[in-house]
Amino acid sequence: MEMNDEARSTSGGMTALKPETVTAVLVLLSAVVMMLAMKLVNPTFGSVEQLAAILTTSIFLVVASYGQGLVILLGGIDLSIGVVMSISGMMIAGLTNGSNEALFWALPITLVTCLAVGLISGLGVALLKIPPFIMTLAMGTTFFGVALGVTAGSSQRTVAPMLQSLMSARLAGIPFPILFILCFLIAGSLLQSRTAAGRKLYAIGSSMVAARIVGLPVATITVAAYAVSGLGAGLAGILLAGYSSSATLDMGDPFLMPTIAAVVIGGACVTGGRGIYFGTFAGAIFLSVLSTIITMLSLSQGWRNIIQGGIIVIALILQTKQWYLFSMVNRQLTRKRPIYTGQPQNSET
Amino acid sequence: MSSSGPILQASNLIKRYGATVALDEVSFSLYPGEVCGLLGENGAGKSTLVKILSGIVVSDAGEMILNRSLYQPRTIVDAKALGLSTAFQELSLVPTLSVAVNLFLPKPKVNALHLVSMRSIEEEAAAVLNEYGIFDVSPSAIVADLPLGMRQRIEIVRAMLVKPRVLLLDEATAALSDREWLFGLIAKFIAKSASILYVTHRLDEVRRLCERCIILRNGKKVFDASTTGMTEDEVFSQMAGRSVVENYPARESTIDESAPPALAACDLSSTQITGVTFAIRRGEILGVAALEGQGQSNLFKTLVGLAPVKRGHIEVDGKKVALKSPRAARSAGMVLVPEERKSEGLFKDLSTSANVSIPVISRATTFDFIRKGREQKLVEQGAGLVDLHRRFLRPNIDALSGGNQQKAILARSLLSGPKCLLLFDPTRGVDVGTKHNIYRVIRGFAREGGSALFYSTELDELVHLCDRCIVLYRGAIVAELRAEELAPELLLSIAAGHRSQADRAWLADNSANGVSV
Amino acid sequence: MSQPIRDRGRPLPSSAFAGLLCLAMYAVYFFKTPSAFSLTGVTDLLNNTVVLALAASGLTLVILAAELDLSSVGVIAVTNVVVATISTKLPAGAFLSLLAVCLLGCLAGLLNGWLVAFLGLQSLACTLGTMIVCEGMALLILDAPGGEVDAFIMNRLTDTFFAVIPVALLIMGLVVVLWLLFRQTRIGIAIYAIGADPVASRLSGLDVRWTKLIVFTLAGIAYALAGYMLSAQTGTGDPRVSNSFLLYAFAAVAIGGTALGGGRGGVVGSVIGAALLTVMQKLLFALGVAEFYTNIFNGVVMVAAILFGNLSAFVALHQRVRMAAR
Amino acid sequence: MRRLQWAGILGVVFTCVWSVNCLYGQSDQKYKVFLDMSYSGNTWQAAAANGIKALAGTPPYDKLIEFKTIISGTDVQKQISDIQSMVAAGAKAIILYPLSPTALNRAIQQASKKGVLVFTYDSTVTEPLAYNVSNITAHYGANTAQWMVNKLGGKGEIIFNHGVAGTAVTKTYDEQAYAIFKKYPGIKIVGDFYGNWNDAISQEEVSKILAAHPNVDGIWTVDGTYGSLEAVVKNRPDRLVVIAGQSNNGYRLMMADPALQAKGLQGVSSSAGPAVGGYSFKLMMEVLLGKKKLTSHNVEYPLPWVEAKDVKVCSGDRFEDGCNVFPESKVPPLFLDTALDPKFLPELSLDAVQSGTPTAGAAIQPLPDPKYADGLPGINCQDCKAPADALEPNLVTPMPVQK
Repeated sequence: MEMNDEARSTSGGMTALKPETVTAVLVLLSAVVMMLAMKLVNPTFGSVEQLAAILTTSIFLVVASYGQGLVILLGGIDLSIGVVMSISGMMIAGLTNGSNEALFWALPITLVTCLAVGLISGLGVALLKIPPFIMTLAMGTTFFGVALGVTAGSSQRTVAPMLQSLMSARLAGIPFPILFILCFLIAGSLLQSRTAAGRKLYAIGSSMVAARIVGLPVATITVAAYAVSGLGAGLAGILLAGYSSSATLDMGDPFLMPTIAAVVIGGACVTGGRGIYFGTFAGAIFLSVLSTIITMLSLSQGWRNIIQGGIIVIALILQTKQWYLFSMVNRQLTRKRPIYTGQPQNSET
Repeated sequence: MSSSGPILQASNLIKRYGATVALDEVSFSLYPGEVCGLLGENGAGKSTLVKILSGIVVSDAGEMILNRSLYQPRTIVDAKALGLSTAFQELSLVPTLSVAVNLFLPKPKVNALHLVSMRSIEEEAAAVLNEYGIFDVSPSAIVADLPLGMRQRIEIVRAMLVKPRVLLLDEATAALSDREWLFGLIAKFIAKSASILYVTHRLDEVRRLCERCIILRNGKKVFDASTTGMTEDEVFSQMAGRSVVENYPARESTIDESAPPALAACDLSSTQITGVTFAIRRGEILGVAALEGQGQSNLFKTLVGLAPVKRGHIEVDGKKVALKSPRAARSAGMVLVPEERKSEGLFKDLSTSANVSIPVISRATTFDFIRKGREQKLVEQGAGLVDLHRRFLRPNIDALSGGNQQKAILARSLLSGPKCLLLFDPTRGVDVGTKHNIYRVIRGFAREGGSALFYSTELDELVHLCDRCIVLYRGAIVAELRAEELAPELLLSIAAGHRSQADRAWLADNSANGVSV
Repeated sequence: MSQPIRDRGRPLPSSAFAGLLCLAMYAVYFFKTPSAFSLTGVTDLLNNTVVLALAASGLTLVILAAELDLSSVGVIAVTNVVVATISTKLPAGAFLSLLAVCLLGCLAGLLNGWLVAFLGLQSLACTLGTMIVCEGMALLILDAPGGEVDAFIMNRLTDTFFAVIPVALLIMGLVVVLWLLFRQTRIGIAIYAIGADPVASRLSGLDVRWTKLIVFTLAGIAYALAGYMLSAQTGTGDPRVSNSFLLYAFAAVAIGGTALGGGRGGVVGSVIGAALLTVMQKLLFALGVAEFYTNIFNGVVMVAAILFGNLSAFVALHQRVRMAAR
Repeated sequence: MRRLQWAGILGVVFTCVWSVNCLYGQSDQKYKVFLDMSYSGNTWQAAAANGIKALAGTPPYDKLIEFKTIISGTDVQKQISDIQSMVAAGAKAIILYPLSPTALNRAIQQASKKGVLVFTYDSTVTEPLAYNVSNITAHYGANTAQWMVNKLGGKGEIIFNHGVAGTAVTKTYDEQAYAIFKKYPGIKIVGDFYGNWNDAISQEEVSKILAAHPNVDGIWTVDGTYGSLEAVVKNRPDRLVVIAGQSNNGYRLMMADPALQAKGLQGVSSSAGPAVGGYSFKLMMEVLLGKKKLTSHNVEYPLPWVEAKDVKVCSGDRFEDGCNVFPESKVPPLFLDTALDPKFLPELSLDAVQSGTPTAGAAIQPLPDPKYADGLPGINCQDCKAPADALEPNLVTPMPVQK
């Protein structure tokens, strides 16, 4: 591992040229490429309206995968996101029940509930040392049971019209959801990469042991991360309810796997410590473009799956190669070699 | 010996990483029965050379000849098969496996059914360990539970086990406190007209073991000859490319007797330590001498709340404190510089500056948002304390050399303004220049009225740096020596349990008269 | 996943606890519904267990090597539909379809292994990809539930062996025995090693990549067998395998005391975990828990099992440290 | 610590034993009847289950049977295991939503051997020992597709919203609908997706397709109809579509809304309704109590068929004198009006199908003789022949294909 420090000094640390950023940009690019390719096949594709539609519908994934990203940054995972989304949707619909006034107390109640679910997961992981996989899975099933007991599984009343109109509103011609995504992206990135708490999160994800020795509030931060994940899922659920103006208990389920995929495609390391929200965002956009494209070429579900899965894998391969090149550029080859860091990246020697 | 040709001959080895030349046309040869030292500051290319020789990386150019045949190892296994084996600095033992299994990896003996019988390999391992003079570890012990030094011994044994013609010892004594054991083995080993390439930072070892030594600087070979008759400074200047005049900083009586001790352990007991009692005054550096596995690591862990206190208590500034966690310890003013830098010290995914500022990052924030400028100031202030060059601050910390990493960790520890530094072997695997640097930092810290608990595997450091020194044996303090009593042989013999507190005076006299023990 | 600072317990206690808990549940279940305490009753129970047990065993290997694998569901779906389509058409369909299925699993595993070990992809993501692809293939082979499974597979494999011992039990026993042998082989040891510390493993001369390739391949085969047993039980093909199955497989592994971080655990625990999860369903039913509470109980029991597992691992650690101390 | 574990185990055992004893209280001579439902979070499933529960609690059944609900989720294996459990628990009759037409056959055989009566609802099994009650045989696909074609005058762009991939229902309906659309060269399917009978997904997908094909004229759905229509209303409010599908209250109200009709909305609400569950249950009970003998094991539940002109808003919370939709204020838009069935299930009220509580004062009314269904091989029978007109509409008269 020893090399000339002079050489090393040029390597991009936490600077603009973070490898994560490059990955994210690359992922976005590949999304664009896919769309261009699609446009060749079918010229009607890729109109402004359609881009708007794609972005609008990607909002749920973009929001929900934020928390997933934070949790994965800690080397954990959150499998309760789908359920939490459903619950929050059900709650906001049930509580507002078509009246705008109700929103003002219904929103906080809903969000707090979702936060609480995440909080419990976090406590289980941080204090009881239960593997995140199991803890969140268990919380998911548990709270699904609770929701089922409360609602008997039947759908909820219409969501407050304000929320509905919000999702279809346009500001200066730009659909509100897109603006929302941008704000969320900026806010999320700032919170994750520019705050002390975020910094500590990275540190803990990077080395739990060192973090404890340095005296970081490991438990607190962990719990917080899961809580935020619950909160994010809750927000996504509210948006989803607003979008589809009603809520069912299974509407969140299709979003769980994509949140994980988005984070990892975005270049995060499932073992923690590495990854930025911009990457997750890119991953989410990538996935929703992909799904649109797959809808466009009308195929049997079998082929749709094969293409979707295949493209995900290809994206990952490209990403890895990019890692490889990038590390060449940064003259960090040795440190990227699996035998020194155990990182899978560019294990070819 | 040189009558017979070289065992290993390397010519014009070149290794580039991107645009960096890590190894630049290095040629050398090893002769049967010799121990050849390989010196150089961190980043001089020692490790790269070791990697090439041991088959981890392939050189970009140049060729090697081992036993008169072309030597092009692609893997570590190749290298071993061809007769060259390596004991690595960053230990290559698998922590969750038993000593026995580790000894025989990658291919432990199998029976007719191609199964590995634990019993038989453990018996075999026991035999091997005895043969190599390791008696105090059971072959079935899990490596992770062993002290670092013991792991290093096993690492070395494993390297020797395959009876190589050439043995690479990379910082073999970094964590080893009883070096005589190794030197004994080396003598036996080279007697069989095999040869050793001995990578180290410790000059005294080179003097003692090596007829010849090679010095690398910035990837180039700058010296290849006998070191006998060279002064340390000459060697250092060869390594550093500048003359390294400084030595251990002079002791100053900065100890504040009036104030209550900054840190005191009262009859402290925890796992592996029993009834430890000591007090560190303000401005005092208290040394800890011990062979590995005498509980020193648990002592340190206990003092920062990483291990639970079983009996007794800890006092800070004369007040009794309960240290439940490192967090509590830190707020009580105690900061640990941990044993295993890589796993316990570094945040490998973070930049150096982030690594330095992390414990105090909240000082550089408004509404928890980090103010780059203020963080930068903090970091530079910290870096200043350990004079870590600012160009190392931007890159990820694991791109730095061991020495600079250690500086960064020191900077981090000092930034949070501790009352008492707990330094666990802070100079391990660090080049000479940085070492002196670290000594100065510690002494400076004491001068400012801080106090330090300092454990080192290098007795010299204890002797020259500490104001007082306690000796741990089997988890208990067996001796406490004042600065003027300190002498390496004495420390060693007490640490090894040969002498008790009783004949301390006698020893002091003898060692004073220079009679070796 | 991230480990606490000195969490290095041996897996045995936690899986042992799972075993005890499992036995307790069995006892209560049989006590509650005596009618189930018959050879057929037990056989049914074990038939329900064996699929999950096989899948979990495969997954365990991967997790031991500190990787993750989501592809199990996909592989099971494919193999299931394949058996349902070919087993009745071929002569000696039972055997040939078994071969075909193993081949499929092997291929899927090789693909995963290659992607992870040689291209260095993150296992979680790329096995998600392969899972989706496999499910797609299943849908191509069979676009709706149907097809039929060879009578031999259907009847023999779900029946008892000479009316004494359920075939499912034999299979699980076989898996356990094979594992106990396998973990003593060099590869077995290597798996634990690379799971615990890939760097050190590479430095001590182990071939991390090949080991991972082997691990994924074996896992693939295990999933394939799981699919085969599923077909035996359902007697038909269904291109959709519920994702809850995947989560249960992971739960079984974790409850069995295998660290999701790798390097610690074993297949025996996972089989026990599978048994526990299966009997838990039955037990909740037997106890007449209202339908939506079953979800809640599921969650709680999982956490409890892990929790006690942790406790015992913790105990084990401290005993060992004490031993090491003297 | 060791002790702690033991404590844990004993704790588990004791709690179990204790709860056993608590639950062993009631064991009188009631029929044990089980409902094995599929995934529980889904509105349709919930409504069906609630209807059945309510009926089970309605006199005289409340006295006659001991009723228990089990959720098998989406896991066939679990459903098999659950059926076995129910048989072991001494079930007299089981009504279930089968997750696979074939996978349960053996479990059902085992049950029948023990004299357990097995009925399915909505989805079917090929096992002749079980009774299928469903309208999968009622040509939904053909009828709705033909209806759309007629409304579109045989030409136009349409979006095809499949249900859940890999299910028998989806396969059957898709076949029929495709067969019809193919007949008319003017009809172009510009986008198709698998909406998983889920309104949120359907809405997302439709709005994406709309963006690419701005002049879509029709949407064919099985479920997720409300979502699909929402997408159109939100993205193209001034030009609506011809649409066929579910019976969500919101959807029916929109269908009947003159303002929307003026913008070109024409809809039919016809998908299988949750009431089929209640119907199947009553039928099963009559068979169980020996009041009826079924001559075939396939019973067809009549296909609901409500067009805009048929929509009639109710005042009360039942479907009386021909009304078939509730005012917006009364129920969620996704509420399935076909959860109620004035003809066969007069016992059920709005509250009953929403919460599963029996309607006060209601008593079970006898059913008329059922209509038996034709066989569809692989769907509700193993080796039978599908009727020749399996792909033809039987409610709508096809318009001529203009060449």
